[in-house]
Amino acid sequence: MNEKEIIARRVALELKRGDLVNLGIGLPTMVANYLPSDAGISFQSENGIIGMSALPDPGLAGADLTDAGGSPIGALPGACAFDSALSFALIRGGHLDVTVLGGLQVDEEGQLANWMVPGKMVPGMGGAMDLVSGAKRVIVAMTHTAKGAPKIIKKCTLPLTSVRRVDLVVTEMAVIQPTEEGLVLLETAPGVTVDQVIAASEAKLLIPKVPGVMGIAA
Amino acid sequence: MNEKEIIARRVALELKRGDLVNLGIGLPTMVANYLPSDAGISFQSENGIIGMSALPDPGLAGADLTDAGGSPIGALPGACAFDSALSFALIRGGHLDVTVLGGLQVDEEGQLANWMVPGKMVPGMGGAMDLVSGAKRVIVAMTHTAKGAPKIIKKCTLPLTSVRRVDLVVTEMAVIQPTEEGLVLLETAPGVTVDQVIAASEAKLLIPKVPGVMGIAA
Amino acid sequence: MSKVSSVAAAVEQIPYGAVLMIGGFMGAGTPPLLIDELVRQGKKNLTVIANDTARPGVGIGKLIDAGLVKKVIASHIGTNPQTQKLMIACELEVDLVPQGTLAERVRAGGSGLGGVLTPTGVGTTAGEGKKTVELNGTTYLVEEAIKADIALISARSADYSGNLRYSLTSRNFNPLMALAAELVIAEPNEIVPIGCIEPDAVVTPHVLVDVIVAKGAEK
Amino acid sequence: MSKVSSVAAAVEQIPYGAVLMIGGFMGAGTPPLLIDELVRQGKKNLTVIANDTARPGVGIGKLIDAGLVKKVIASHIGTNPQTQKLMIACELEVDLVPQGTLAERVRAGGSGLGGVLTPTGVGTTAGEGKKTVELNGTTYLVEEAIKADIALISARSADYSGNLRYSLTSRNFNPLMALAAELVIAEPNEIVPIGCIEPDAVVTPHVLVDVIVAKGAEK
Repeated sequence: MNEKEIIARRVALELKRGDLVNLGIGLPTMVANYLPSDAGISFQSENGIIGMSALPDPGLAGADLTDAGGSPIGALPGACAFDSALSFALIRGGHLDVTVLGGLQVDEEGQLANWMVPGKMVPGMGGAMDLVSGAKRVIVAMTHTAKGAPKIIKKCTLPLTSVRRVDLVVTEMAVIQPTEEGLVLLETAPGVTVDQVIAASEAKLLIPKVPGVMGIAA
Repeated sequence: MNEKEIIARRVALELKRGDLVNLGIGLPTMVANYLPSDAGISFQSENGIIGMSALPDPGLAGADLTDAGGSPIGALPGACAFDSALSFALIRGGHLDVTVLGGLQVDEEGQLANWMVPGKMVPGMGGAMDLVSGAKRVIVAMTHTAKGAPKIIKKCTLPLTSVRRVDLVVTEMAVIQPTEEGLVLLETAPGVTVDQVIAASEAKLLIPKVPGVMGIAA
Repeated sequence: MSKVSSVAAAVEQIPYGAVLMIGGFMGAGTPPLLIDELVRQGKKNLTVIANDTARPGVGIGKLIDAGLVKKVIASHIGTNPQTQKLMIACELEVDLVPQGTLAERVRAGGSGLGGVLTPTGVGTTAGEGKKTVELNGTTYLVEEAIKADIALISARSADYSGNLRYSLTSRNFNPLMALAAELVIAEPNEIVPIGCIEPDAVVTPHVLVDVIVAKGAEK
Repeated sequence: MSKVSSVAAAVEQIPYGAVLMIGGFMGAGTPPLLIDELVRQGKKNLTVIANDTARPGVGIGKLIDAGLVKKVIASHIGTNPQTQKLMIACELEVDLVPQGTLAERVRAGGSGLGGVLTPTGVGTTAGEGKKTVELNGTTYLVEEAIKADIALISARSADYSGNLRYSLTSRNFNPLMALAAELVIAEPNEIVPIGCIEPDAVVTPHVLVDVIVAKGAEK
């Protein structure tokens, strides 16, 4: 099981029946693979649909039904389509239960930077700023380090996505909950020690007496 | 021909092919009666439809298709329905070519009061404030006086509907165009003299050398 | 878990003194069964946010007749003499809002916006006491978002998940109010199986609807 | 007078240096014939307001490839390396706007609102230099309305009067942009007789649409 799969399987456990969920492009999209089809979770794509599904077969694509990355998708019974204003009314208005996004940095205040590296990569924020400002729960799904450098740091050096504190950070090494007091190490991945997580993080981590072992969806 | 009919027939001449028009409840609604069916004018009702028509027969009413007064109406081919936000986006956003409204007072600055008489009648502004603020042309259709008292006055004493200067005032006696310089008497009704109009108005009227005679739609 | 509920059970969830948004325009698009049940259960001290109070005996007018309403936020009450009479007698508080502004305030409340900037009402009594913002030489009123505890809306069709579509001028404020309340109770003319409203025809996404009332429902 | 026009004649109306809104999201819902014709006619110095610039060779990406664009106002350019390359070389000005904010700014421009108050972007670079308004202890950015000279939109169906309906995720920014430009040019997949789109299915009212392009049109 590779890093991304560990992360996606753990995030899947956070989603509850009835939730409206937005999965970011890339790693977060994998989360849907680890949910049973009868999980009762609705997925929104910010380009204007609730009820998206994986394309059952490449031959069954339609040009007018795509995900936020422009790839063809399918629709489940009960799917509904809408314009970009309503799509973000749902996101900003507190109707979205969970957003799962990638991250470049998360800091001790729980703030996220995930949309640009000045001078190097300026893709634009797309929907990320609205998603982080507006979703009821924000889950960051990212690798714990990038080329060996910590991504969980004291203070974000990259431009922030939002000043809002995210709710949970899931990496291949740990589950971390940002709180008013700081970053709480909730769980470590199977085979990973608390000391290893601390060593791979620049930010100070608050360690409960007994951190749990990270669950992983079947 | 009664006062209201004279007013409605004159206002009808102001509407051009391709116009989107909103007619207020009451007298303004009568304007539609004096337009040929092939006039190429679209009517909007602010409760959410373009393409309304008179009900062809009382037996053909539907509870879900009403005008802004709650009375059943019909729909023409090409009619479209929308919510109140889009309805007022059309009104406020400059997409409405003409609004025809009743009036209680119009003053020398061309400002209109038409939505309340403090202590006596407080119906609410409904859509009037948006209509007067947003329509490309505002035509006030009203009787020249109320129980003998002038309604075209120096300065509105009733609460304003908008600070915007209206574009035309049509009464049973005259057609008056508010301008930056003041109220210009454009036309007098057949059989009505300039002096009679002046006597029935409190506001100062600017009199061109030869005011026209008021046209009246067939 | 099914969202379908009896009218009675749905209205039992509404506390005395609730802030309600109620769809409709002069009665068209106002949920009839929910209104009658509010009267039957005698839910008092309501604040009603709606376009108008219709006429006595019609739509929201029935709530006024029954003396259940403490405060009305509306654009127009001129067609209901009873509303005006109670207002003048100071037995009913009435807050009048331009219709387009009311629509935007409800939409903003449901969309996570703090409010909108509108030219409507500048320089009139509707602008009194409100913040203004100047942009490019134009003055706009800051019109604040508005929300409610509960929205009562009507629809042409619902599917069992809660997707809604509307009919003609009965649409009016209903889709906006479906965004702007903690609890959304919808009264459709019909309930159809999930998948029977095509995605493009859905106006209100199912995730916004909490309860669907049906005449014969058991609960 | 018919609104139907050939693609070539419609694009001839677009001046060099025009400010264009173009519907679509990663190419889906971007009018394909209008884009190709803009390239064929070599309309230069365009300002493009759109969600994204898709990919090289796709949708708005074709305008970037052809060097026709002077400025882009968009939420995302990460999928188009050519856009990023030109931006870094200072040959293309790029103004990045959060996607939900872009949608609201376009909608506000078309709705006569001066702008909206949004919490999105407060405390980030997206909020730099912008006015703020405090309401009930929350800080909101004042995000100003935006308009265009011309909107190029795609639709699933038009009737001959210009009523439009859209298809699935190709809807995206199209109905918003139809509100917000002086001239609206629509490219539908099909044109049907007036009266053949039921009133409730119309998303963009015909009064907003000035030109309907069709492949075989004479003019």
